[in-house]
Amino acid sequence: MIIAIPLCASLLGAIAILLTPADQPGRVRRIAVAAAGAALAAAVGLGLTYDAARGGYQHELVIPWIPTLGVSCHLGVDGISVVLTLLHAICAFAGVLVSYSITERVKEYFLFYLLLIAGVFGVFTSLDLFFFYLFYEMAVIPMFPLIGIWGSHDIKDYATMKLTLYLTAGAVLALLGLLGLYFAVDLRTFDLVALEQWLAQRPLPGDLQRWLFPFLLVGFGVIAPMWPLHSWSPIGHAAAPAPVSMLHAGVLMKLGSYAIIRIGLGLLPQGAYAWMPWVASLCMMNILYGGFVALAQRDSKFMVGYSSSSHMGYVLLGIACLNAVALNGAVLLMFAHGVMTALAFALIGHIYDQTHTRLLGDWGGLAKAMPFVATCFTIAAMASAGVPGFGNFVAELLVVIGAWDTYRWQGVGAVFGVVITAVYMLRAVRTGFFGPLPARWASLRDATTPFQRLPYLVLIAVLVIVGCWPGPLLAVIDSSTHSLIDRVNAIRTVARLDHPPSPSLPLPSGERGGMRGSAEAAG
Amino acid sequence: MSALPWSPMAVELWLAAVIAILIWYDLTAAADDKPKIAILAIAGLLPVFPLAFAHPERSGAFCSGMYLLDPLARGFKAFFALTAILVIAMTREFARHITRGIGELYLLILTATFGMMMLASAGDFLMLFIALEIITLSFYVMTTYLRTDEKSVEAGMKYLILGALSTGFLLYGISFLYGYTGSTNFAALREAIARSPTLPPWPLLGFLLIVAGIGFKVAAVPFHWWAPDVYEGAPTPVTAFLSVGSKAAGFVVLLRLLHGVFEPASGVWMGLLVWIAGVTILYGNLVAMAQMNMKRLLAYSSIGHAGYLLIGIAAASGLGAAAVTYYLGGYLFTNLAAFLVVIAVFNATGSDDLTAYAGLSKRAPVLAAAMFVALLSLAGVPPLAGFVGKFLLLMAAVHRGLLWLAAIGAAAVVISLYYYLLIVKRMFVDPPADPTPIPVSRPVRWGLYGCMAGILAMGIWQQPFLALAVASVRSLFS
Amino acid sequence: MAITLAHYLVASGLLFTIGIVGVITRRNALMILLAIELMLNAANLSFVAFSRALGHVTGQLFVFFIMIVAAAEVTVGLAIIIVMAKTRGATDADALRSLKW
Amino acid sequence: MAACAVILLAGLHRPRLAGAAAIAALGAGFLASLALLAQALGHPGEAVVEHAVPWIAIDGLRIELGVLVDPLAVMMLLVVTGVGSAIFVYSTGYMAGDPGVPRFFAMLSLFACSMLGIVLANNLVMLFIFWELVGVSSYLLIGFWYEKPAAAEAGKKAFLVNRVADFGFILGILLLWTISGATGQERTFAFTELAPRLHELAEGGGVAALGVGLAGALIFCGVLGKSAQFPLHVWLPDAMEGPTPVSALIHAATMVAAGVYLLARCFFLYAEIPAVLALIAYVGGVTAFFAATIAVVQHDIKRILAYSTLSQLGYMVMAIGLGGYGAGMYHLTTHAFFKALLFLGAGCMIHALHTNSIWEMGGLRRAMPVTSATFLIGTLALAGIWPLAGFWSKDEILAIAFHRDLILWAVGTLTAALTAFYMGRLCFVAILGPPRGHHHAREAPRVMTAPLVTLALLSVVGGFLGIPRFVHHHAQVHVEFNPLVAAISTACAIIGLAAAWRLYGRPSTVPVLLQLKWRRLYQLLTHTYYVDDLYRWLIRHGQDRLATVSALFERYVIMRWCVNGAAVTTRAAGYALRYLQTGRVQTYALALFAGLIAIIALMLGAHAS
Repeated sequence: MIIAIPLCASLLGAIAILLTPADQPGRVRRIAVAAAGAALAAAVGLGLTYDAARGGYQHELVIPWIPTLGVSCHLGVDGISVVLTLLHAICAFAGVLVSYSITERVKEYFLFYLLLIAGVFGVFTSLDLFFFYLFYEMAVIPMFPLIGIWGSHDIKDYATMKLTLYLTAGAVLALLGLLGLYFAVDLRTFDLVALEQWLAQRPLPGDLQRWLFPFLLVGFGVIAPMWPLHSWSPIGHAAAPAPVSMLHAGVLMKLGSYAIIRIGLGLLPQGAYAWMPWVASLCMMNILYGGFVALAQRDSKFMVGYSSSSHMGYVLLGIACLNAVALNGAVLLMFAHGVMTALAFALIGHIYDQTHTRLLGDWGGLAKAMPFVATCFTIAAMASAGVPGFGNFVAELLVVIGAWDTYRWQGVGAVFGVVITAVYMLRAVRTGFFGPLPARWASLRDATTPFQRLPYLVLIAVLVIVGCWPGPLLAVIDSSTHSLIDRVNAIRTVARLDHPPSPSLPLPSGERGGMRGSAEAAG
Repeated sequence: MSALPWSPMAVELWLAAVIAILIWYDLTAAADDKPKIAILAIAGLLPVFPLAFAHPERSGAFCSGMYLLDPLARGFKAFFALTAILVIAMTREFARHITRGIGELYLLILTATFGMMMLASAGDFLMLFIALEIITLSFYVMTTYLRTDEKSVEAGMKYLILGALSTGFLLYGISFLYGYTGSTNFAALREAIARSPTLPPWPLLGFLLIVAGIGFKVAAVPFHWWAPDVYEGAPTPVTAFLSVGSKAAGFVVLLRLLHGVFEPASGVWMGLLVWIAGVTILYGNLVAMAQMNMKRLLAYSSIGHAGYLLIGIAAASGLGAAAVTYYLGGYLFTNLAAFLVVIAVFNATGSDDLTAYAGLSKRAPVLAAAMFVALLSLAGVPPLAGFVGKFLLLMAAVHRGLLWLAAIGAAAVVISLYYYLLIVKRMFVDPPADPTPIPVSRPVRWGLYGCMAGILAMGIWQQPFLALAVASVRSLFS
Repeated sequence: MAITLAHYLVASGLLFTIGIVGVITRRNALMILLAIELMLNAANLSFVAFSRALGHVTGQLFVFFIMIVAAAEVTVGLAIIIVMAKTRGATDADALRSLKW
Repeated sequence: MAACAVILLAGLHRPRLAGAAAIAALGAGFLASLALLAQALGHPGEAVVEHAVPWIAIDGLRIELGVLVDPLAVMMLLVVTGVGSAIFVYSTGYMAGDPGVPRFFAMLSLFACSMLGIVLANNLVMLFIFWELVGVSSYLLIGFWYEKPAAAEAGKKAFLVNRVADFGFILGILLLWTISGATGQERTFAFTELAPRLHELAEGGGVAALGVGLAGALIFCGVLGKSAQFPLHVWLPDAMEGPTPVSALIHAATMVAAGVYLLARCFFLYAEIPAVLALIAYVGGVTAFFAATIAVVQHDIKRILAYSTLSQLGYMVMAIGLGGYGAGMYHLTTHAFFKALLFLGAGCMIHALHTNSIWEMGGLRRAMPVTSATFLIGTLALAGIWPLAGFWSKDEILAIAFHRDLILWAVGTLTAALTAFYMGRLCFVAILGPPRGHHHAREAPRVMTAPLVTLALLSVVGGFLGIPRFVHHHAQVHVEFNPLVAAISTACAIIGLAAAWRLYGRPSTVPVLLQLKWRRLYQLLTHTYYVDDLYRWLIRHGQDRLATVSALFERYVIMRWCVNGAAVTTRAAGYALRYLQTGRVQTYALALFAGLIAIIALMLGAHAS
């Protein structure tokens, strides 16, 4: 039952806020903190009680929902999603705390914020494709008002519309793929576990897999964000208020890569195998191109935004390698990057609230005025630049080591990407925080109270713990990635015989015949 | 006919009685009492629900096949009754703009509803024609009801000319089919078509003319021309009724004809319907983007929704039919909620322009919230009714391998989200031109709560509604 | 030369076409209504012809209903034209152009 | 045992304890090291401790956190903790009154911790981790006075240059890891496992040997950065913007030595690949000479020392490149003593005079007797004057060079002369010269001079420690003391000192004349051979231009054309289609009819065909 708590706590929180009068912002905030806190506690509990030795899906909870279509409310986590649930819980909790800086239309804000949180929890804990998709969309839509109302004035209209439409476009594309998958399997169920078991015994024909996979890849790749579909993301980050950017970059982007792992690799291994060379090349663009664009940014949030898309390139590379080490690295990086980027956006938000400018050049010397924030930002920059001692390093190391075996040149590119990251991150720290303090910023306030510092400290602590002692977390991740990769490889040994691993476009053949199921779904 | 006091036509008989009584009441009551007709009409509609679902074992064809009482008919009778209740409630809010004859407006709503219920049970072209004309004639009058308003009159005139034209098409098509089979009865027709499922030219011509006639009703491209102008010009409750009731009536006929009568010939018409559906979806949603008047925008969007519903028809499967039914159910709550807000805003601002919605969330949070939910449901966002409907429709399309149609439907979700979200932005982000709060009367408030509850229920707890939808369409395929 | 079903159908087709052309070309709303009546009568003609050829009366029954409905339609139509004449002072269909785009 | 020191120190930088705690910790580390030394002396030639715990253990990859203490590590431990302790003590005096003292000591401790980590690491990944942490802490320490733009820039530069170097390093590690699997065993990062396998592979020759060579070269990239070898030396002189104890600790005693240590640590690898060794030797030689020439024209006392450090590091690298594994480490140790001494001395002067320029100093012999005396000892040691530490270690290197490669020997000897010259210049101007400037110099407090004296003592006796025999590798080149070489180098040193005395010992116009005469050369040297400018040009025209182009591509091609273009096209389609709805009812009727006709024609056509 603990599995339902994160989802239910945030939904109930949203309902409670809906019923609270708008003139009691304090109560609204307390409800939100309580909901996020409960979710965090439950997520930690999930993580602690997850039995890594056993692996597989645990804490399962099945409620039949739409038997007519084969939909059930199937909740559960495996080693991958339990880690991501934990990530989300941490970011959400920190985000709610950071949201105390929101003073306008508090009730609406926290309502949408909790809905967003609930949606993401739903995605990470659902083991049913219908609910997976439902929560996925549900997580996208609250972004519109959250950015549209509370975002930065200069760009929010454009940014929020672009973000919402772009993500929805990806989602519906993925939906087509999911539906195709549903009808391709003679099981008529959306239950992921059932599908996995079924497909392990009777894999879909290779052509069909190669034909379905791009729908999922591109659809979910939009949010991942895979180059060149990333352009919604940096501006979305930039326009969003800090707590929303935190969730957006910290967690929302991970939905895409999670979906590719969970559905793409899990259900269509042969499709994944055929398409992954393309992904490995595209994510080079993410890493290097994204890095260079980040280098050219003058706006702190754009910079971190492009940096995020660059780092998600590592995640995609880790997935593309289709080996356990890299995939472990990818999942760990999802976790570590989520925490790190949430930290960065929270800090930028703290500064923006006071300076009302995001331009690094306008800041300058802020370390003097806000030493705590500057320290935290330096830590975030260091973590982002892959300095050991932080989770990002471990994760990126794993990705690179994994890539080294499969896509050596991409691995080299990825290592080079770390250098670029260091360049723009340190430039940002140098420009924004070091040097003499301009007189106009003399009155800026640091985060002084323990309550203000709490979210930052939580995030940093997580980064450091994972960086220094990744063993337990990796064990949890590995318990699931391993069997996943084994499944992919079982296919791959077969595939290697008839299809040489060249990045040639798989030809869609029999597109209709394959889709057309024999059984009627209803009627 | 049975010896029992219950008749298969109990619903229609009851409604006819109610109409008769209310005509008498309208003639005799004092002017101040006439608005009470609304309450009486609603009260008169309530018994329809138990009556429609009574004696489920006594379903079948009656009056030598003219009148069908099957789950589809029963379900849609309840649907139309619910629609009518909400439209009457809306009309009460709108009544202040109607100078004369408010009582008769309610009566016209009832007669149109009566026609719809007959239509849901039609088992013969004759019955279908008569029921359709009852509906259409009522709507001609209702559309023109704001007699001094140029727009209303223009809308009525346009609707009349184009409607009569389409009636001509319909009749001419029926005559060909009659000539081909020698019968106007659906069951007989189906047998005849099953004998030669490729449809020879004459009946094919007749079939196409009929599709044009019904396509007009549901506002499918290229028969949609009337819809934007009439929706914009008609009194808002009538627009709402047109967009929900009239459209649903058209789809009942399409279900009956295409999924029932012409089902054996589905190989002939599936391609046509796919094209019509695709073009309708794109046209409606694209042009809706360019609109500045809320009613006109909703008109184009309702063309788009007709296109979506046509996906389910084009899929020619049980899943498709169930999806159409489910979608219509969600559309009822969603669209009526939207029009209720339009009326409330019109009452406060005297305008249907999108600019009137600026800052609505500050002026009337309930209205803004309801509109928000309604628009998102129209766009197909979970966990709302519209999402499940679209999900089922796309499922039906993919199921039949109609990938391009599914892709168009998916793309149009994005387009529609764009213009719906622009309205959301106006309501929630833009500052209001006039910050005074808009008072929301209790009926409106509760009506909106009810609609939102319906939208959410159909979006979250899908199984009972889906089971109902599946059960209603099952008789079509047996 | 015997008048066959085909002749009736051709005649009805012509009638229908004339009706449509009338609807499209005539300015006056009254004339448009009349043109529509022509179309309905084309349908009537074809019903009656088929009824006769098939040898039963369903078609003729249909025609009765069509005539009734046509009458009702014209009634409503005329009423609307009157209102239109009152509000706009014209009965031209072309004048109806305030609702567009 | 020694791991305790690491953990203790790691714990330290969090609670921000003040200097005392840091010193106590490092002192404890020093004592522990001494204990290890005793143990190591008992078991010559063996690893004293090797202990590891798994850090990442997933299928296909095992990375451990482990400790490997062999004589090499013990020696390095002693240097780091010993010199480190002295510098820590000194810092309490030097940094007194600065508001950031806790931060300073926290970072200093972090640095020491990382350094010890490098020394103790038993595998390449762990070494890389601490290697990076050293980079981070040096970034933080160099940029300690973050309000000073130059300091902030210098910190950034140091980190980034090291980053570029580490790009090669990590690739080398990965390559080596891959190669280690070629023997059929599970791949490994651990030194003790790598060594025999590589030997086996190198014997086999072929592709594997090539790979080993490439890996060695790539790992050497890391050394280039950390030990500031040409062409990645540019960060070190700039790093002088940091507080002087930092310069002493990082840029003299430890951090830069890490590179040399790495070379020594991986000597088993290089022993198999002579070609790379030669490359290393020449890079070292070039750096030694090149840096020494630049040092001749510098004015900033710390920069002179920095270039001198570069030059001496060049010696060490050259030594190892020539196979003189022990000699390199020997020089590393002695250099740590006297260079730390020199930096700390320079720090005292700067502290007292508040200037860095040697032309504003002078006459310090009387004002600061202890500092001056120890500084002079350091100078002589650096110049390689018998019997001070520098003489023995430098001589050993030159002897090896003489034995192996005469060109490098010549370069080395010439550099020795230059070294003596620029150090002489420094001393004659700054200490022995007449007082200049307005500052009233005073001797530093005892807490600062005590370390000076200690280090001076070590600089004097350091030469008699038998380091090359203590650290030992079977493949190393060992050469007996060569009187000829020693005589030549000493002579060169004395010539250098004499030349400095001639030019700067008393007021003279000769330096200025020389500057004018060889203006080109002078400018080349003052601009440090334009290497910095070259990099700046590369960054501006390579990296930044690429970034700008990418950003423009992003903005125009992706955003404007693709994304916004699609959106605008769609919306335009909506606006265009809108005008189909003309408002004329008869147009509608016509369109409706036309549509119907079209459908009928299509359907009947399809039917007919």
